[in-house]
Amino acid sequence: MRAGFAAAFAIARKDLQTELRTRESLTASLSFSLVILVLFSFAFDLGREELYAISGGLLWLVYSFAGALIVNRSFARELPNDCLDVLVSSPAPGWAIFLGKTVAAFFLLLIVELVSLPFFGLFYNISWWQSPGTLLLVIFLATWGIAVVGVAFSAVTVNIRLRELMLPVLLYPMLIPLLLGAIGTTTALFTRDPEALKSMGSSIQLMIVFNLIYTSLSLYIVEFILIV
Amino acid sequence: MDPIAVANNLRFLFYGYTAGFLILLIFVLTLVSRGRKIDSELARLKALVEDKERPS
Amino acid sequence: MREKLTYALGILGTLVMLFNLNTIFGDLPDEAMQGTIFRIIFIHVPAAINADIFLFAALCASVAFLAKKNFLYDSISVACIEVATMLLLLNLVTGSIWGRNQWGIWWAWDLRMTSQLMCFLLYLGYLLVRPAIAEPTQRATMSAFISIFAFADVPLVLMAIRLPNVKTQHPGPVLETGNLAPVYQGPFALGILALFLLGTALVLVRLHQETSRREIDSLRRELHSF
Amino acid sequence: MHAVEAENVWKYFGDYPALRGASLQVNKGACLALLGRNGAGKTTLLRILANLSRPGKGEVRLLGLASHTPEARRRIGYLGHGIGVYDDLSAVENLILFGQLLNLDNPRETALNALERVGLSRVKDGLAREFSRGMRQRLAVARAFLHDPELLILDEPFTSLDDRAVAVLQKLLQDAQSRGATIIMSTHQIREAMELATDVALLERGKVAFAGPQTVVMLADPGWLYRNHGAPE
Repeated sequence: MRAGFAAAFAIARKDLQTELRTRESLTASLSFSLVILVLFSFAFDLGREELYAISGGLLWLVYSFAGALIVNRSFARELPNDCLDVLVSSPAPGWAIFLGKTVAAFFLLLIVELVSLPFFGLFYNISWWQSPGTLLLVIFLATWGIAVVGVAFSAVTVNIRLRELMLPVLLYPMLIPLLLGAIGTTTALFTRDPEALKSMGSSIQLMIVFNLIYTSLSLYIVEFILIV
Repeated sequence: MDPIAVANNLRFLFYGYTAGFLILLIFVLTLVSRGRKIDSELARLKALVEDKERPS
Repeated sequence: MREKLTYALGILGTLVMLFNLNTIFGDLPDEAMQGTIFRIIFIHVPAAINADIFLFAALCASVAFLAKKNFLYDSISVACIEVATMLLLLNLVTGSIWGRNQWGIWWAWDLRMTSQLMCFLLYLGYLLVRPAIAEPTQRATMSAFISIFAFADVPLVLMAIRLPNVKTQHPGPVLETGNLAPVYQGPFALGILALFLLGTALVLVRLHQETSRREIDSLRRELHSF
Repeated sequence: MHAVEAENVWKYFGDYPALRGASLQVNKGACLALLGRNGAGKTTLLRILANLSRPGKGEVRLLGLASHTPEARRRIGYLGHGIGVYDDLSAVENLILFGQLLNLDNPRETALNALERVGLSRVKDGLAREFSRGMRQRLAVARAFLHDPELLILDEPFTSLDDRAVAVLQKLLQDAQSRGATIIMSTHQIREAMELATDVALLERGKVAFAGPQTVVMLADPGWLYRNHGAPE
């Protein structure tokens, strides 16, 4: 168990290190999310009220697009030189490999999100900093969910044709419950609507349940898909 | 209920059942055509393998 | 034997369906509120119920495949999911037509419709990804994984769309609450049975095709090896 | 106790059996050359031994342990077709990472020692991406031998190596043999394999057609094995 966590930590550090060195998916994801933010501002011509009403949806649409780009690289990064074979044949258990990669994807996505958040506020004139603690909690929960399901599907799709297209096809429908929860809470936090703020608890509960189910399910099943 | 609504209802009922059975029918037809394709492919490959295993 | 069973199930299903249609259109009284259009529920609801039955069967088969690595389970899983996805589409389309008549709109983002659409999309993803995986063992393993993930998502979708800001228009459930008048119960049950028999026949057909396809895969390998 | 015991191993790709009841015993300290034509199942068998693939039927024990246990995997070294090092990590970072995965006590020191052994100390901080082909291969060899494994599983180790890497690999294999490690390597280049091998096994159509100690006859006439134990062409 302890050896597993050590291996997971080593893999997470390796993923972050190589990604920060090459910035392959990080720059792509970051610039993509900024482009979408700009595009949306052209697409919708909205008043202040309406903008606040869709703000949560807007933000999480951008984040989930960025997330797909990040997790797509997660297992694909192991393809050159057959590095995945070496990871799998090492004593590190499957769940440790998965956990390490998920933690790395989580932090990478978090970087993209935290950088693009001020731009979101700037472009759309939305005051997002009113309850930073709760917002951060929501971002943490939803980002973990995207990372877990995304990395799991990254492992599933790593060897298939049209990987870049197949991953979103699987990922987005699967993320709907999580995104619905995240959008609801985020909108409530931006609009400060007392009704919505009161009902935020059930959304957060839903996200926690989602994360618990998929984290445990993935950790348990991943051994079966890594070693076919 | 007024007669227009009744006629309307009947029309949509017809649409509903037609659409339902059409979906079933299309599914069955694609299944059949796919089955044919698979069968012919199987026969072709079996012949190829037999050809290969025959000592030449 | 298998072929006979398939035909028997198919014919039996069709007969039950025809008998049932005769009752539905011939003998049943109109429902007080909706008029004649209510008759759509005899195909709309059975489709949904049967879809859920087949999806559950696919889940069990997927778990069994991961545990036992027997390709029969993989074939059962894909056959069931394909039939279930077709039934979900049938359910969505008939529901949409009913909604156009009763609500005046084709689509409302309400609880049951949304959840059903998500369910449909999830399994559509499964069916799209499957052919993209070339190696049969890998294909079967990944498919089992996706099927388990998708099934776990369904209760969550149900929870998600019950969040306070989602409204509902769909009629309440008729089965659990006993709101279905006794005259309608017989045809309703027969509707479920008919689609179940037909669906099982289609699953059997699909199962046979999947076996042939595996044979094709192995013949191809045979040709390329040695 | 054998170093490797594979009992009636079957592996299916779909319905197609790539391995059809392959059984193999390798004594401790032996160096087995696994021969066979392309498609006979060499890579499949080695991948099962390295726990990269699960057998459909049958049982595999390595060093007396079930092959999928971390204890067994900690004691094997695997070198497959790919070199298995990260292009964007430096040589020493690569080896430290694998040392951590192997749960070594002192990954850094072990990594530096391993680089010394393959002659890469001077470029230890260079990224693997910037290495020449031969240097990358030596790094891969260092990775496989990092923890002085008791069992080495090498899939076609000599095929794409340059002269210097071959020399390094042969030196390391001899060292491993002298400290009592067991080696299994697949190859279809018989001459090369015979130099190091003590034992020979021949895979034909997913079955072990012959297994036994290497003899003078085989050394003198590499085609002998195929003619006498292989399936007809």
